[in-house]
Amino acid sequence: INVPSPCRPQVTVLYFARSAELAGLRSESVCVPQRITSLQLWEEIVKIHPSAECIRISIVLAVPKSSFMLSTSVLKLKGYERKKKK
Amino acid sequence: INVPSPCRPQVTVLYFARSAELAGLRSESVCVPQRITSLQLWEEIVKIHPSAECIRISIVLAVPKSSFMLSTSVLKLKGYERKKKK
Amino acid sequence: MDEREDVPKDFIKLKSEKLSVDEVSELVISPCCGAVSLFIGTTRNNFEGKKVVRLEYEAYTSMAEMEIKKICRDVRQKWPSVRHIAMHHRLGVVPVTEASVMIAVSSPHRAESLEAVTYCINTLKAFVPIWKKEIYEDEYSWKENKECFWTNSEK
Amino acid sequence: MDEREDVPKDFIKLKSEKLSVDEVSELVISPCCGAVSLFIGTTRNNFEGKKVVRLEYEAYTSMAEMEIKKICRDVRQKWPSVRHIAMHHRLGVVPVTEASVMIAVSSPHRAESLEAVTYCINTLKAFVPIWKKEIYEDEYSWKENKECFWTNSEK
Repeated sequence: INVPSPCRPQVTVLYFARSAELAGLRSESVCVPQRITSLQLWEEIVKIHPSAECIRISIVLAVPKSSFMLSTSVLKLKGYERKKKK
Repeated sequence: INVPSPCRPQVTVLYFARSAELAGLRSESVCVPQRITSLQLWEEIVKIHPSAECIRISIVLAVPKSSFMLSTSVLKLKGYERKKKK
Repeated sequence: MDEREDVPKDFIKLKSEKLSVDEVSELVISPCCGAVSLFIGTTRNNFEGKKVVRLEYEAYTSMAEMEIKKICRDVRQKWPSVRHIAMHHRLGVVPVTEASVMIAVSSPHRAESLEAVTYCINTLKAFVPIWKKEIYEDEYSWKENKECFWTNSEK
Repeated sequence: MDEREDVPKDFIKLKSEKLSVDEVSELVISPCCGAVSLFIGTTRNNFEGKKVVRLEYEAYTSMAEMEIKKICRDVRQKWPSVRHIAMHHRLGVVPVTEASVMIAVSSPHRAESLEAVTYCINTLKAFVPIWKKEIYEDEYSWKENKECFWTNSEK
């Protein structure tokens, strides 16, 4: 996770298969709050790509070395947290 | 099964693996009574090849289209019977 | 080849070129093994009555390789006598009758490699992030590996 | 290839030449099948702590072919969706790491071919009259397929 400014962390969203066709791209960076559920992240993505609303499948939220399904559990942005603590 | 004379039918005995090594050949014809158990046939074979006594395995008694394990059940020499009936 | 040097190896590859059953079987053959079990997944010409023209595969490559490595680790826990494992997956266009996946597993005796290869393909189909575009005569549809959602890949 | 022409076939061969996994897999691949499962039996370099130099196979060929055909018939009864079956067995000398037997089975979906190939090798090992001479460094021993006795092959 790259932290560009002192503000908010970014996550890289990767699109595959049908979602890549709908989003028209294969990856992008999205600014997110420090604590966010994957469902909230999904809502952010739908704001950017309204056509993606019809599918949730074949989207992988990629945080370095781990990935998450869409859920209401909080994404732990470890990389960001580690950086902040230093 | 070939019936040579009006007397007794012959069976072809095939030897494989260790039994072929002990018998020193791979097949031979043995004259047998019209009704014989495979165990009796085995005893006939041991008379001819005493060294074979130590193994019973890897001997197949081949009657056309069927084969028999060593047992006390009577071998039905169908081929011969059919020929006799004609 | 000395048996002591023939340490267990995993051969994992995702590639766009044709897969070779000769290659994957050669990779896993070992002098201390009497058994190699293989599975080949090929493109079928039909799906639910529709004529399939070809398939196209797309993978989240780094994640897919990580998941396949995990499958190999699981296999070695479940069947410790398994020697080598090869899992090759083709990406891009795969015409009818050509292979999209080849899995080969060697073991001293046959039961282990037979069970392991079944486990490998079932688990790959369930968990590895590879998508399949099924192209029919006048439409297409995307398929994902059915159980392919992750809460956390550190599972 | 038209699916209707791709009628189920059994490919049975006993031969002294090297077996080819490319050949057996090509034999069974079918446009209406998504799965090919294979088993390869290879010569292992050891048996109960003894070093094995090579194996030599001997068959009662006509009976072995008949028994293998019977296995194919059983497979088609148990797994009617199985398309093609290839069972190749090598005879004579088979050096360490080379294959003595190769079995390939195709089916539309994977479960059937995986189960069928396991059945094929287990049944071949149990019932087909093929003997194996295990040659160690300074002795040898004959092995038979364990349950290989017949009351009547018409079973």
